[in-house]
Amino acid sequence: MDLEHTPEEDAFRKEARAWLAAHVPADPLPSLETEEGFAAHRQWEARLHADRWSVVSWPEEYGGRGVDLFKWLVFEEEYYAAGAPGRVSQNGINLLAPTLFDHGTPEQRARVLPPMASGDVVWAQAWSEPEAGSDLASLRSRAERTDGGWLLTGQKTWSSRAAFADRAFGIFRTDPDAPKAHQGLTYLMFDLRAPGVTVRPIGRLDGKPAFAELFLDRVFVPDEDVIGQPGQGWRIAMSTTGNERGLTLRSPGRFLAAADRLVRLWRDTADPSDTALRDRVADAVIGARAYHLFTCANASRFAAGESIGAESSLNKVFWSEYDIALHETALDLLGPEGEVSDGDWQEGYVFSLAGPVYAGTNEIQRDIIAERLLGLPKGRLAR
Amino acid sequence: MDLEHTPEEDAFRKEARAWLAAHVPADPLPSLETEEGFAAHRQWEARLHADRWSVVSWPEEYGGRGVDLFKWLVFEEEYYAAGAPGRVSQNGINLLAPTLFDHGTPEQRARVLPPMASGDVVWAQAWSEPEAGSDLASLRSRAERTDGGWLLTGQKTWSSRAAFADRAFGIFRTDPDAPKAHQGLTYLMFDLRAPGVTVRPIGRLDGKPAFAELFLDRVFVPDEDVIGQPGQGWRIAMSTTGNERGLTLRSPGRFLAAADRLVRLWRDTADPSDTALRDRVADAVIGARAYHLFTCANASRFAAGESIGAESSLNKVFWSEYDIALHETALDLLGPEGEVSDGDWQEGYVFSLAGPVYAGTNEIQRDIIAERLLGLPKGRLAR
Amino acid sequence: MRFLLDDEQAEFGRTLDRMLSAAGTPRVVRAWAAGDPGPGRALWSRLAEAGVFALAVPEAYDGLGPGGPLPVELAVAYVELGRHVVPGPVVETAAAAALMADLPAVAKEWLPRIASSEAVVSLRLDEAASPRDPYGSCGPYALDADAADAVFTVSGDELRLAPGHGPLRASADPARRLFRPSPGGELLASGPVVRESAARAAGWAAFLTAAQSLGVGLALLHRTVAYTKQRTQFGAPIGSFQAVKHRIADTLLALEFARPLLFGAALSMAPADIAAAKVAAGEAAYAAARTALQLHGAIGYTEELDLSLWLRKARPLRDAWGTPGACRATVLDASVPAP
Amino acid sequence: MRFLLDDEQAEFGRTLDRMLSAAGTPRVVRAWAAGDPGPGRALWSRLAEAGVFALAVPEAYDGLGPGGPLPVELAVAYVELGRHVVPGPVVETAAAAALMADLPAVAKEWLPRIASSEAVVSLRLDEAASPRDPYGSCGPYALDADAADAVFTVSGDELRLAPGHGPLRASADPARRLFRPSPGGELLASGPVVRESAARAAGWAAFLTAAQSLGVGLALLHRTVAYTKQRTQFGAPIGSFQAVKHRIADTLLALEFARPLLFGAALSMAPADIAAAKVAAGEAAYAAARTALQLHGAIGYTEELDLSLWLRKARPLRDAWGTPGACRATVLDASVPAP
Repeated sequence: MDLEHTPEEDAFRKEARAWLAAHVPADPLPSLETEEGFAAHRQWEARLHADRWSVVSWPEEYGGRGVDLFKWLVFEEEYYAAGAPGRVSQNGINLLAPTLFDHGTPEQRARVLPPMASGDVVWAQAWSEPEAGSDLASLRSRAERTDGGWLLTGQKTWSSRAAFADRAFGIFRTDPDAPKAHQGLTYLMFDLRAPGVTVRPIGRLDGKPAFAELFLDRVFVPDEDVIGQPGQGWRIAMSTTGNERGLTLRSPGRFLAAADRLVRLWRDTADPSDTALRDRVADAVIGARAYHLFTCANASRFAAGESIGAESSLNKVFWSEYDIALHETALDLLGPEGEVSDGDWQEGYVFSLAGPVYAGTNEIQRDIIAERLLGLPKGRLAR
Repeated sequence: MDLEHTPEEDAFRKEARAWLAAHVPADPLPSLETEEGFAAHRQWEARLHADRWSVVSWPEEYGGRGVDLFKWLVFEEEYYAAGAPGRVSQNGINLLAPTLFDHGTPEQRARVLPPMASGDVVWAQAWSEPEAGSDLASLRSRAERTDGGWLLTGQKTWSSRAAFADRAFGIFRTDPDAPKAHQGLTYLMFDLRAPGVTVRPIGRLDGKPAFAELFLDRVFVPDEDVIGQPGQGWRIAMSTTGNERGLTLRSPGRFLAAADRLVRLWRDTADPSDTALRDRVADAVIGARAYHLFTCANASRFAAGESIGAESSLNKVFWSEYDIALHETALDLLGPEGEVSDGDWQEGYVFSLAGPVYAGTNEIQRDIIAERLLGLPKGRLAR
Repeated sequence: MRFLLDDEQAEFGRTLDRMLSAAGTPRVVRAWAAGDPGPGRALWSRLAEAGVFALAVPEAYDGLGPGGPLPVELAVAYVELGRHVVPGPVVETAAAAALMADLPAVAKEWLPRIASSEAVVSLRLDEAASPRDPYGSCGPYALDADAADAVFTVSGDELRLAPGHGPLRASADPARRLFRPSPGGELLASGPVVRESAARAAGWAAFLTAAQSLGVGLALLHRTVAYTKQRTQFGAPIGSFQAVKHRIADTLLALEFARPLLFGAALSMAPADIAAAKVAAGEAAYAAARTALQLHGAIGYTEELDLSLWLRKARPLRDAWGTPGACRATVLDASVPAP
Repeated sequence: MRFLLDDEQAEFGRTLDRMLSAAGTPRVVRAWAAGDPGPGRALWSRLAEAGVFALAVPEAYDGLGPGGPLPVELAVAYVELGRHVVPGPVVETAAAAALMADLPAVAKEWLPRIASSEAVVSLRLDEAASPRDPYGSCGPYALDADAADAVFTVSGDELRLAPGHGPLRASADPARRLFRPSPGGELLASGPVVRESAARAAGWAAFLTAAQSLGVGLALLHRTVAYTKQRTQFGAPIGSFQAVKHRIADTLLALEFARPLLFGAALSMAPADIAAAKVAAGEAAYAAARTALQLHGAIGYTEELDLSLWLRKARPLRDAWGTPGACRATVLDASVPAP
């Protein structure tokens, strides 16, 4: 049992650190949830990509460096410690790309991944529908067979990044007669600028258009943009939620850096004898370390050939609640400035508030933890 | 709107305070959950009764002073502020007596209440059964008709005070063929020393026999000890849970005094700049005040002729969780002595731990709050 | 003892509730947040007609209070202002009125105009109270200074009329428009009486903010109850899931135990009682916001839904005119049990 | 990086688990609590045969550690000691062993006997660490002094063998028998090396107590899961109610995020890492006890059920050899981010 890095990992860390020190913008970019900020973040993706830092864990042929999970963790630590910008391409990189690696064709990977890596094509997710939030199996938007492809009709919502993104991916009902709700769904990609697509940006709590509603009226999707077999959409979507993605959706580096920033804020602003605040700052430090080490253990299990399943629900509940607590502490440290909305902590706070809702509400994650990890009986009567 | 006391109330307070100052034992009595302590507390009840302080809210004919809820609240404030002993007769006074006032006959009241008031007869409750904890309607212990009365057979458990008490009350199944589980139950009183009764004391977490198992084998109960009509036991038991009893089960005076003791402990032992502990002590003060004022509001509603129902569930959840938090704070203030088991705080802590379980678990109370106070739908699928 | 609103007080609350429901405050709030105070000022006039601001003004200056402000009625009113997220410096205007009670020259000029809502005013305190700020209420900003007819500032023992203000600093709640008052300005009063008056004003501000918080929390709770009754997932209303029920039950619990603290504070206006009410109402309303957000899911996270008007207000009110930490300290300062 | 137990370490834990399951520790604990250490001492001998105490002793003194104690293996073992509530001064004996590593004369006399469990020893530190006690671990009592073959005390820079002890002070966990060591006694060592050794021993004690806590918490969780699967109320196993599920899920979550902190501390043995593990494991185990008590209902509240043996241990362990407050302070002391 060890936490040692190999000489290669240390060299990789050094290289990443040097590159980031030389390239991370001195001033923070504008919020990526604004048009101006989105463009600036897209440029940053191109800059990362030019030196092969945008998707380090991908194979080299798609723009990556083919590094393993441990080096990815190292990169993430350095990336966030350097105060580098948020990743506008994260929906594509974290959600679509793993699906393509597992279920896509070589042609799809060759066509889709390089422009994703360079930021030329930014992807939005299109999972939810107005009547299907947590209950994803009740999706209604449909894809109907047409010559050489499919026609999408329906409505998607809470599509993150869709206000300014280029393309989107999601699952659609292709067989309305399938015996069960989660059958007859198909995973596909479509163009947000295609005829028949109407994008209506939605302002989140702070007014920034972090997501959008998509109205789809017979939007043509060629067969080449279907991932896996038609009718297998549910299985494909689920198969990548419990694997590495559960681990990589929020990197520990992100929280280690945030906890460091919080400690700095505490030293700069707080009365060190105020133990009530001190304890909360300490809990943020402890939580970041716990999350980092928990991830190291799971990465070690992957490296040893094991897989994780429902454990990713532990991960999700932990980071989402941790993130809110950390930001609440920061706002309390800021005092009267905590209310002012134009700082990094405030933007991070608003962002964190969504954590317990998306990617499966924490209520559902706790059901999964209890039922699948501990074998408690499936719910029957609530009382 | 006011919180003023009348001159009569002030005079009553003064009288109670003077009496308590003169009579409260200088040294704490031994724990009432021991045989020695039980006897000492019974003597204390007799002392209270001798000067008509044991049941101030009862009519004079039964040993009380006929005071209203406001004066009862005043008495409780003075009682606990004076550091007077816990009430060994509380099961009888708080649970059985209200039932007798509402549903008993004049004969029963005349026979049962005076020796209850004097501590000559100490009552235990006998509600739960091994298979029926929260789900009281599933009781199995039965009472069978016999000449001039009933024969009790079955098993009761978690019978508080039963290790040393004289008599007990509970509900028993008299009609096993009743169409619904909560029908066919009868409320009755029985003698813990009667033939056929076996009392097996059970040690609670700290080993003290705070409750007992009762094994009942054809225990004779005369008709005169049935309260209300046979078959009406469930309705009678429930009718007194939502009324004043919800308010009087834990008097605010008790928590006001406990919070004062906690503040004193904090001033004596803590570093006043330790804001983490200070905040918890402050929350105990705030909570005691909130509980006191909440009770004043409800007492005012009673006085104005209103009744409260499911609101008593708010009360139950609040005081039970408050009591634990207060004692946890005290133990933390005590430092290494917090672990030592022979102090008042430690006894109070163990006692408090049972709060969220008995008198309807807090899980059930929260269901009641959500369904009856806010109209949320009765539980169906847990997911 | 009758620790209940009397019929007149209860009816006053219901009247305001009806009036504000009919007024459609969300539209007014959105205009206010966008820098158009017109609809808000019109609403203030109607509140003034209902007597809301006059409650904070003594009879001698065209108000309703025989001596000073009327705390119970003000609490009733401010719960409703919170329930309907009425925009503007509602707390600051009433606190300024309380500040002026012992400053006759200032009172004569301003109190009648405050009572009628002819004057909407804001307030900033600096070292307001002696020996220390008991609620942690001193801060750099004056709320809604751009829409106010006057901004009063207290620094040390000087009361001044601010000569202007700095640029807008956006709050997490866009309907709370923050400005730093410009330094200096006309000296309206000075001396120990200003310091004492400012300490009293800070108490009123904390108290009324607690009332506003309670109203915000109650509105969040009731919107969440309504939503979870009708929103269906997995074939059942989400309000039938026990996890949802229990979270809502805890939200109600915290609000219902904050309420008596508020009215208890109204009866004594003692700093420790105000501080207790401020902590409890502020934390309960913020918890209600977290619950509302979680149980509405993504739709709760949008500014489009009117829910956001309450959601965004809960946290700033938790800290405005009294932080939880400072208030807890004040609770204990007063709590010296007999030895 | 391979932040996983290797096969041998994992098998060591499983072996202890099997051995202790077969040993029926509840009976042993009850005897210990009643003042009969016989069955406990017999169990200690079997643990010594399995190598548990030798892990804390360097090879030079008949132990297993090449240099000093073996932290990963000790963590594995002490999780199992906690899981099976093994009674006695398990932490104190290992911490005393760590204390002696740099005190050759003492080591030579005691370490071989500790490794073999011929000597069961207790320990009390007073001003153990310099400049301050980083875990809040100094206290007046020596655990299980009556059953121990020796009680070591450190005061300032003096290590002594206590000449006796005061009367039993009952703990909330009767299996934790507390005694004040008598003052004075044979001086075994003195000087700065004692102070340094004591600080190191305090770290080991905090670390091993964290491991024990984690084991206690895991046992409480698994007993609660088993109970809620079979206990039926309202016609369904109570483990099917969502409120029960979520509380259990939160319990698992806290324990599973304390576990990597424990093994992370094993790899560094840095005070801040130990402190982090101590807070997390202690709080998680105490929360597991609260959950277990609530979900077992009244039956959980009895001393008759073996569950009580774990329930009563969780809170004392949360504070023993490291209070949450002191440990949080130590976490921050080490956390000085680069400017």
